[in-house]
Amino acid sequence: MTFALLLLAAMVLAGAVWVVTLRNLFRAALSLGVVLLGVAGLFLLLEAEFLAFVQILIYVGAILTLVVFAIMLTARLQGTPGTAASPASRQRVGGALAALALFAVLAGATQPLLWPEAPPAGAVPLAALGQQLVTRLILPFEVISLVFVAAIVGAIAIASGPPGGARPR
Amino acid sequence: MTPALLWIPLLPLAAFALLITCGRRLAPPVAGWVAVAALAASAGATLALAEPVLRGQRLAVRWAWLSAGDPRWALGLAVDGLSWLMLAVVTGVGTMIACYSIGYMRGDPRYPRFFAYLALFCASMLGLVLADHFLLLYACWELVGLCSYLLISFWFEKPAAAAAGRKAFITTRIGDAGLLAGILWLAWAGGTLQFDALAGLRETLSHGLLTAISLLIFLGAVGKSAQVPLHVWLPDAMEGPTPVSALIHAATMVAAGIYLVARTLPLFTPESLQVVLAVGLLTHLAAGTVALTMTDIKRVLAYSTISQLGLMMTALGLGAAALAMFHLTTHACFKALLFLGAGSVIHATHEQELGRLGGLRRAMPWTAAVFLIAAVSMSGVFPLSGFWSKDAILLAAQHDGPPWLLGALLAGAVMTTAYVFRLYLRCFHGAPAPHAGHESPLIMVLPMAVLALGAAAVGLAGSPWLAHPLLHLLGLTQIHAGIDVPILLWSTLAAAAGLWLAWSVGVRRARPLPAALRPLGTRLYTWAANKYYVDEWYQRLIIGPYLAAARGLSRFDLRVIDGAVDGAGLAGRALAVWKERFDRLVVDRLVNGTASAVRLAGAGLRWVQTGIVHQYLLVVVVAVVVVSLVLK
Amino acid sequence: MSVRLILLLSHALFALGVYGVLTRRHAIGLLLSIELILNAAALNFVLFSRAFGHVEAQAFALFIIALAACEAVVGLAIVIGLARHAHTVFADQVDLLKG
Amino acid sequence: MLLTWLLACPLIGMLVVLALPKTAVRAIRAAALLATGFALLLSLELLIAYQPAAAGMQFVERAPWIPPLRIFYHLGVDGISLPLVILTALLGFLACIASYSIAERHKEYFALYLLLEVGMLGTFLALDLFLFYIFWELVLVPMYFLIGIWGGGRREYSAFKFFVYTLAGSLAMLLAILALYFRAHTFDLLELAAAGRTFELGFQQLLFLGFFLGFAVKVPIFPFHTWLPDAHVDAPTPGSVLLAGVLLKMGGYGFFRIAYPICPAAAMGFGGAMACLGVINIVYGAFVAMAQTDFKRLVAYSSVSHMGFVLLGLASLTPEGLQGAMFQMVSHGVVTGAMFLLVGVLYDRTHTRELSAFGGLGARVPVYAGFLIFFSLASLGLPGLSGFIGEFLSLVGAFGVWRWQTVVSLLGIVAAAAYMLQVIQQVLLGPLNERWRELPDMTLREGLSLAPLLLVTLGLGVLPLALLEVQDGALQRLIAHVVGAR
Repeated sequence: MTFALLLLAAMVLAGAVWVVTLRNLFRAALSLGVVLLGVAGLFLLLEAEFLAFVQILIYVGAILTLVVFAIMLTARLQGTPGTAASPASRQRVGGALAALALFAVLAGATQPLLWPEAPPAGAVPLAALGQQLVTRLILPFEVISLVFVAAIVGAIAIASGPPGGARPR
Repeated sequence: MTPALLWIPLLPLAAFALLITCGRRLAPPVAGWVAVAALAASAGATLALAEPVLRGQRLAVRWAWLSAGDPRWALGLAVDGLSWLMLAVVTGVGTMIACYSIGYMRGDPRYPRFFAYLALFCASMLGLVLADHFLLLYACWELVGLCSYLLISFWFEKPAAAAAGRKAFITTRIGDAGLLAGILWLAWAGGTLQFDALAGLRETLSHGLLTAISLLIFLGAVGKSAQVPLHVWLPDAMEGPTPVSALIHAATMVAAGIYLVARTLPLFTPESLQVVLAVGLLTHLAAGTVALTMTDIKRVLAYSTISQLGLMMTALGLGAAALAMFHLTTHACFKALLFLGAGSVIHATHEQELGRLGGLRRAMPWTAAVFLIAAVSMSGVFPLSGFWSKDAILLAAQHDGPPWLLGALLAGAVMTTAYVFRLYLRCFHGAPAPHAGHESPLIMVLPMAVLALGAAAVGLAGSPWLAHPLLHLLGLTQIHAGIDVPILLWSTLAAAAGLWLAWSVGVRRARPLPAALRPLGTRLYTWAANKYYVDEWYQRLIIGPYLAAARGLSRFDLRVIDGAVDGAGLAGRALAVWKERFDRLVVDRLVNGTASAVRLAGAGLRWVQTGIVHQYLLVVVVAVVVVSLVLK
Repeated sequence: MSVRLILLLSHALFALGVYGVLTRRHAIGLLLSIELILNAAALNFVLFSRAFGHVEAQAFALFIIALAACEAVVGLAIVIGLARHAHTVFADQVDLLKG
Repeated sequence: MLLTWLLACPLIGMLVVLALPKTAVRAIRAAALLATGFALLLSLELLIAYQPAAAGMQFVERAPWIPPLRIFYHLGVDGISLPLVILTALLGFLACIASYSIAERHKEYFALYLLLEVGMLGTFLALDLFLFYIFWELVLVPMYFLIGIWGGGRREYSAFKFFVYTLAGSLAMLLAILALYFRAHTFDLLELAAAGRTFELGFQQLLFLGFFLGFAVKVPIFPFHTWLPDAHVDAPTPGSVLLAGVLLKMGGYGFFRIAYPICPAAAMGFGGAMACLGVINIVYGAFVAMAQTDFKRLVAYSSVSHMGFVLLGLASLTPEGLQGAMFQMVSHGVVTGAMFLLVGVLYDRTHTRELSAFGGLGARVPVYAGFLIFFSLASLGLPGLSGFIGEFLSLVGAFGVWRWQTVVSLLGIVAAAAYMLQVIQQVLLGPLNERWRELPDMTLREGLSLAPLLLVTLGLGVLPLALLEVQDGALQRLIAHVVGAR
């Protein structure tokens, strides 16, 4: 168990580091796939099977595919990596410091807290989750679907552009 | 009886409301008649009150104003002998002046508005006189100031008129601030602001406190009644239409200060009365000398008013409120008359410079006659009104004042006669001036005739012949019984001396001084003719520094306080200055400095607002970390 | 199973995501980093769901995934729009927010 | 539900405006006018149903919002907030009429405008500190855009300055709110007021300072005032009206509702400092106003001066002083709002605000002149108009407690006459400037937006008891609460 945990953790961490450091975007996207798979494994480990499958299906299956698509579509605009396109080092150092500080703050906040070492028996049943989604959580659920519609309409509107040629400013 | 009390100020107020809202739809004379009718009705209501007041009754109404429960803030109107006399003066003189204005203001494009202001002026003055509470008095006090502002700058296209109105308002407001401080102090220390409780405060408040409060109140009176050193607004107020001057000088504005002191006399301690006396006497004499040198008809009259008000203040300083009010009443009649006469002259000749006037007696017989009556009355010639009131003051000075006071007042009397007859003689006698002049219409002459009657006869109400009903009305009990012959002789002598001075020096241009003293005389004359340079000193000592302070603080605000944001700009300017020095471009360094300051400040701000998402985000993350660290 | 360990992991994931957001110039790179942050949050939810036996937490993890999908769609649409409009995909060359 | 409906009126209006196509300018204006008009009617209904004699909050609505943090949707009014709510609704409606002169991007403008009104009303209605803070910050955003997009002059600079200043103040307040929450574990203002009396003095003083910074920027108190002239000058006319008429009052209201009840001992300890700051505001504002050459800037500095009386009255902690401070807030809102409307009327016609560019307009535009003179007089504190009551009561209240401060502030009264008459003289009096020979007088719409303010100013000045009675009970309780904590 612990071994599996450590393995998955290492996988997630390594993938995440690649995502943010690799210069080649295509490879970064593939690293994101590694992270997502690792997180799905962690979900499994935490006895949330349904979520694990959703994670793989939607994230890896849909979102990542979409991202890769976009990368390929805009590939001609990327320019050759490593020429003028590298970020200012000041921002990189500052970003690293800020991220580290944030990590320290978060860890400092959560680590000293008392956590239940023995989890309650039995995982959350899928049926209960479904039940909750259509009863108590019906409002957020519906709102999410509204967001979906809005996102789709918006995406079409943005990406299709105005009907008559050049867009204003 | 109570309703009549309310109607007195409300009727002119209603006339004001009517005229200001739909005055332009009324035909011009109608607007004037509305005001006259309202004032006359007020005068009628005042007369209706005469009977109970003469019996010594005190009528009052009262209503809650600033607080439902606290009786301190319940306002009220009340009428007693003192305020009844003022009511009579204001409504009587006011009606006459309004009547006269119907003719005088004919053809003015803002005719209805003039009468609206006039009605409001009288309404606020009536409210002031009727007020039974310091707060209501202060409110009407300020309204009176406002109306004087509106009326003095009525012909606001003339920059001088606009400036004069402002000067009047601000100068009197300095006094008002003192009055307000006195009221605040009284409210806090005495716990009451009602006039009928003032006498009781004499026992409860300490001597020093009373002195301080009474002096603050007196400061208000100094401003309103144009006493030294706040007298500067009154001569300038001549820029307004002449009926307005008449109203201000006779019935409404300046009388308010005298009335205030008379009303609050219970609060004055001997020390503060000394101050009142000193200020009054100084004003009386100084303004008299200035009046002797002025060459503008209205300015002579203005300084004569200041001088006469000084005389009233002197009487108040002697503690003789009744005598001051008596003189105020007679003064209201003859001074209104003098102004209306002067207005008649100006109306006919469009000229108010003495040097270009003369010999109008033939063209304007009525005006000349009433002017003469007023002048004689003012000179205190037996037995016209002015004699009785001035004599009473002289008598009081002899009895209650220091020995030199009588002499000083007699000197003032000489000056009074001198300047008023100098005015009369140079206007109406001598060689006719190029301005033909014609008699004024009936609507203007009639009010003058009525006032002339008053100027001649009103004083009898305070004379021993009729057993002093006026002074009894004012609550004076110990009155000198008969006519005091030495004083009568003295004052007649003073009038004669004044007349001789006016004739020989004012008209014949004789030189009374021996040659040795002539340079001194010339210098004194120059000083007086320049009003002792008071305006210039104020400009240098108060207005100039005030404006400089305003500008300085404004710069301070812009530079120093705002410097938190524009600090970069300041630093940039310093840098630019250094750079200029090196480059020896001395000429335009300021221009360049300012430019680069602006540019640098802009650059500084633009650096913060880059528009680049990354930098915004970095700030957000750092802020989150810092806040969470701080909160731990 | 250590709650603390997984928490640390999710914090690290979050911080890495933030680092990516701060340093990535490419708009799609930004999107990828944001996905990391969202995953860190989802992981926390699932962890707490397991640790305390809450159903809602899992539901919210589900919502996060759904929102991530939306975000990806809109984000990519913007990227494509930008590419067409401004001819750049580098976020720091886009300063439409500048005052 | 009355209060919720009051909040909902502008909110619904905003949604309707957003739903309308942006070319339907007339419909957008009508929707905004209707929304603000309904809000005004509801606020008047509030006034009618309000019972001055009853103690405590009225029309209270309380529903859990974020239960774990004990945050409630908690609304209510008492004698302190009711006058300000009505003032907000009134000015919101009249400034909406004045907004007809906005010439571009109507849809965005009116949506933001209505959002602003929601924020302002909410600030005065909220009885939950968290809710209060949200409304407080909500006001900031639309105002920033109103200045930044529809303003004039250096509008970006001014909007940015306004935003940064206020946000900095709000952060100090946020810290105080958090500290308070971790101490008392509630956001309920009434519970906090009860708990506040038990805090030790040092903690109270820290809290007071935090709140003070937040409110001082809004009031604004010297030396945090320099955003005000810039923001006022560059904001569009309705923005200036609301800025001066309502936003400044939010700071004063904060002292009444939050700082004083929660930190009573500290409030009494800082009384002298507050009074001194008040006097500095009065005199400094009046002096600086005198030196201004821009009409709007002058009115802005006169606001600084007038708000000083609020501080002075507040610091006195006497019934008269508090009454005066509240009265001054309402009166200043009405009078200065009208002054800004008047400046706007002139600016719309002449496109300049330089005082020396005018002259002699009194003969050309008599109706405008009448309005300008009227409100200038109200502003300089002429008895019979509302400005006098507030100033006088503040002074009466403060005189017994802070003698010298009060006496010095009389200087401000004299100076007020000086600068206000300066305005009248430069704009209306003197010979007519030939440039404005054809200047048209006020239109009916402009007159309609000013006439109610004129009536209110006159009404409050003649019958001040109408307002004072509404406030009386709440202020008496506040004094008892603060002074009793000693």
